[in-house]
Amino acid sequence: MRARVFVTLKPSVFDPQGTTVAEALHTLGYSSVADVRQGKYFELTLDANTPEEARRIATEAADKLLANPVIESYRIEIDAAGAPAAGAGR
Amino acid sequence: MRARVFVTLKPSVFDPQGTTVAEALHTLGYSSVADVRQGKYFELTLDANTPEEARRIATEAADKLLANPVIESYRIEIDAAGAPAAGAGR
Amino acid sequence: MTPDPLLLQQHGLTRGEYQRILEMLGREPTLTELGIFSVMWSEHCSYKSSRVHLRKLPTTGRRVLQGPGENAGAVDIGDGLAAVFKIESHNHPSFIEPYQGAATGVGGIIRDIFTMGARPIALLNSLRFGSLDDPHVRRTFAGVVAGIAGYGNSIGIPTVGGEIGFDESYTGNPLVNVFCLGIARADEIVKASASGEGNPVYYVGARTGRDGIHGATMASAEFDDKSAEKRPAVQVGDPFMEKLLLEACLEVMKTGALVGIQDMGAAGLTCSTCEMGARGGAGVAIDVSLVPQRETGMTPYEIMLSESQERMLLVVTRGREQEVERVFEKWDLHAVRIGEVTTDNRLRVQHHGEVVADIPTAALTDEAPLYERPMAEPAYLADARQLSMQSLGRPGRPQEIFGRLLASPAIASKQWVYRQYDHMVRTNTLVVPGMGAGVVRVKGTQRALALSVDGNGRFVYLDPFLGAQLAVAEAARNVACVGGQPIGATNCLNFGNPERPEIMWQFARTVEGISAACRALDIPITGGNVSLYNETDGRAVLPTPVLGVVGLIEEASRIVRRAFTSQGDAIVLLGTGAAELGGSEYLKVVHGLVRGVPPALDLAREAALQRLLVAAISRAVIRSAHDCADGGFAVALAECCFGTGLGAAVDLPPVEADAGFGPIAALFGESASRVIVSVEPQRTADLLALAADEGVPAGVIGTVGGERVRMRVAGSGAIDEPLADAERIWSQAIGRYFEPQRAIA
Amino acid sequence: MKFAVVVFPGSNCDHDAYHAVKHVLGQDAAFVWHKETSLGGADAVILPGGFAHGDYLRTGAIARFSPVMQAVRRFAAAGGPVLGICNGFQVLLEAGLLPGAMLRNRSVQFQCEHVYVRVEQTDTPFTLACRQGQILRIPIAHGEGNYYAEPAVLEQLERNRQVVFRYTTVAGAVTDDSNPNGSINNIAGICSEGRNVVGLMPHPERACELPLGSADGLVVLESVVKAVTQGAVAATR
Ligand SMILES: Nc1ncnc2c1ncn2[C@@H]1O[C@H](COP(=O)(O)OP(=O)(O)O)[C@@H](O)[C@H]1O
Ligand SMILES: [Mg+2]
Repeated sequence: MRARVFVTLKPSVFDPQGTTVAEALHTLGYSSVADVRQGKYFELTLDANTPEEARRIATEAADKLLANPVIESYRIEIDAAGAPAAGAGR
Repeated sequence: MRARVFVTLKPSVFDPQGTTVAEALHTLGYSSVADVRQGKYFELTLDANTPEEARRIATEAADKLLANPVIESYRIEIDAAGAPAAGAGR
Repeated sequence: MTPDPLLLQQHGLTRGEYQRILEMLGREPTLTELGIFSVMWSEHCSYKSSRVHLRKLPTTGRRVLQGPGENAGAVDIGDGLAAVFKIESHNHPSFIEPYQGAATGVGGIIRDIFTMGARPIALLNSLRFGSLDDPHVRRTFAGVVAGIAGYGNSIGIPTVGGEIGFDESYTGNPLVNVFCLGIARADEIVKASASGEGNPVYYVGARTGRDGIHGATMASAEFDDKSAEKRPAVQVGDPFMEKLLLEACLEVMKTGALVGIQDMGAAGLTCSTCEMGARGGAGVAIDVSLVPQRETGMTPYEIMLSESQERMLLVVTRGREQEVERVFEKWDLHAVRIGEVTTDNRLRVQHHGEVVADIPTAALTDEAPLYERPMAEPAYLADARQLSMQSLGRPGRPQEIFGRLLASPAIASKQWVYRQYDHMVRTNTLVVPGMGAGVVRVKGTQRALALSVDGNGRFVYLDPFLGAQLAVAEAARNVACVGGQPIGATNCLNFGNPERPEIMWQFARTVEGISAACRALDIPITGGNVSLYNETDGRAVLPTPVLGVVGLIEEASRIVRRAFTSQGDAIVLLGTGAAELGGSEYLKVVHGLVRGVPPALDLAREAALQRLLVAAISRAVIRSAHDCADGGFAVALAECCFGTGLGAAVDLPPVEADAGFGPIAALFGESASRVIVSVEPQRTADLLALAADEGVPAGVIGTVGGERVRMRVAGSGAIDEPLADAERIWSQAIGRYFEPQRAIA
Repeated sequence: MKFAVVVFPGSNCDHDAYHAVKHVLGQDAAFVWHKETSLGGADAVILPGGFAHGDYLRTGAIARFSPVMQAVRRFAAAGGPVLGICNGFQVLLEAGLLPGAMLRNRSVQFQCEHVYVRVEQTDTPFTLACRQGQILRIPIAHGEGNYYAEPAVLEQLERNRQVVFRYTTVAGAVTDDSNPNGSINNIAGICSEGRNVVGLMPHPERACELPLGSADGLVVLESVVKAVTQGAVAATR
């Protein structure tokens, strides 16, 4: 089973990387991009029997390790099929 | 409109960060986590009229800047509502 | 039998070479064996085109503890210590993926140093790119710098110097050469050889993946459509793993249980096994199914050829395995026994008990093909060496030229670059980047080491023999300018396709030039690296030898830097200028030309100049020293002022040149063997006397102080500019190309 | 007195800290491997700079789980002086021994250079020997030193005088130009409520000998020697 964890800086926290990306996109002529926020993305391959169990493990992992609650929040998606989630784009 | 871009290392590319995170999770007792891959996650707030236009801009941004095609691949989700979507993209 | 031509081509082997393989084995090679021969007989591993020439280099000297042939060279620096150093290129990988290519280049050279039993204490790099006006070049440049920083910083080895050059010929082929220096006890240098029948062979470090398996060796019946997706050529560096390996290996060496060690660099497991066997006059038998693997279903072929980073091969004394294993466990590394040393001088590879390769190690090393490739003087030379002053039009205004040169990326401050490098970690750095040759103290002694890497592709393009000598002279002079006595050198030779006779000619003349200069200056070459096939679409890079020179400073407290220190000091010019604008930065920037003949070099006079510098600095006669290189005297003088708040006023002796170019030549010509020093007025006579003893021309040309940089030539005003203005141009030029910030992590 | 210099896998300024306390200050010092559960009777603890666990995931994120951190926590709770330098500061933040978090430098680049910091408080064991408002020239070397704390936490830090070092100009002015990384309120270093745990991004151990460009950092280490030998600070064992 696969869990996907998205970690982003809280909205109130300044994001130097996102800001840099936004500036670079503006320089490249993409003025329609108003804002960019950069975060982290984790794909966990898990040995779990149910999606619920997978979510529980991923949540604990995020709470303890993957996210820093002072500045970050996270979101979890469970992919029971286990197919590679990203990388399918191209 | 919001575009979410997930950038991950191609499956065959070594991911030292993910490996280290997986080892840390094992040390913390999460032996059911078989593997971790770490990627980047971008939220672009866009000024676009249609989801198609948003996707086009995000794709160009990913090709030119957000992803390194030599080692990374990416996936894009468009969220027309602009609210952080949960669950699968469109 | 006739081999499949496609298979041979994919393995980069000629028919003749294949024939030799058949003779050596007495049978047809297996696919794994073909792969092994292919990488070991590649230019990169066998030096088949260059070896006959490299033999000419002087490699011995009273301080040399280890010349070429091991992972790195070593020289005696006193106090029972050795300086272990080498330079390595990572050009091609850095073009494909700048960050990872440069990062893994740093990782590779660091492994070469610590496998010798030395603790790495300093890094330098020499970089070449196309024009920064090209956005793609900017990305490459930023990526390479970030990659060097990313790896070196996190492993905790300071980057204390380097150099960067620009020329269109490097656009599709940047050069990334990395130098590393370490310190070992002279009597504890570790060799990369396997010996002692039955001694176990261990594998330690990162698991093996399909990364780095050479594109040319990829196709075969076993590979499928998805090959491209499965086998990226790009290797990803893991500096954290390397840091663990570094500490663990140095600790293992202290146990005395180690027989030999080598890192798995180019050609990975193949190269390390057969080279260790060949050096130790032994054989090595391994079972690749025991190799820790990152991916499933890897074939023996893939395991043997993988270039996954951060892996080491060790031979351990039988019976002492546990001591070694325990150290690795401490560092959370798992050392795996994959085979043993044999007496039959063969490399024998098994896979789940089945023999997949069985080759005499000598066939892969000493008996690998050697070529005396044809050489021919390049056709471009006759014309390119012509430079007529008349054709340049009326000489421009020196002040305006001065500004343009200060803004030229080759000359401008590299702070944008070295600010990203941790240059202070380990608390040894006495001279930081931007202040001359890098200087690191040797803790526990009074001594320090001065390090410089230099090379000028334009000079070598216009005259390889002379250009190479100038590179040696410049690197050694930079070291002497901080007070270092040059005691050893390493070199990285970056050239185009050796199968073209003109390239081979450039190469051979370059090696002769390095040899001549190293002999005259008494600097042995203890190792180096050759990088050939640096070309895109049939256009080669400028022939670019990079020299890395190590200088010994007996009294670390006596060093000087490039910067002026005191208002009112006398400015003395050592050496003399001539009408030498050939190959200069001035010609390139102002006229867009790479032409003429490079500045003349009198090696005896250069040696005298360097002796003078070392003597004057060790006796505390001078307070600063800086050599005149790119941009000539004018740029060098300005650099002496930058960062100090002290201006200068000088009057230069005249230089005779055609068409009214005298002042231009005096200010911007790049005549060799010239150094600007500052000296307390009362000590001027001492300096001039020392100079006279050595026969070095020397004259007081001006004074330190004021808020302007003022230069006259033979009494008439040429440049008069506020120091702050000049400094602003110089310090902001490179950063300007990157505004707003485009570096994406 | 005796210093413990904690070594995490990936620490790389451990030898520098050791050299400064042992060879420059002439005090006793010992490395403590991160798997140890005791600090070996040290009077003060240094968490050195570097890239613990490669700084993978986040700086300090994995190191905080090392066994030795239990001992550091106990030592700190008992009032013992703890200094986190650069990566060590980041570990202290992740471990919750100091409040706040680190963001990427606003330049989005690693930066190695000398900066000026002003000593804001002299009642911590690591600033005892400083003058209030003293300006120190000390190098930084980090990619993530952009200190952040939520508004309420920040207010509390300032109110409790827990901001120990601030980036300033050479003349001591707090300006945006003198802020190398974008840290909130120009914060370069802070202390715990109990004042015995101090973290800072600049590297005082790199500025202990004049030939290296500055000896201004020595006072930080001298302070704790003074504090310990005068009995002003000690872990209650
Ligand atoms: N790639 C680099 N890495 C580190 N330092 C560099 C690099 N390039 C240039 N520098 C530093 O910038 C300074 C100027 O470089 P250069 O013009 O080659 O100096 P010099 O004329 O003294 O040889 C030197 O002190 C050098 O160490
Ligand atoms: Mg130079």
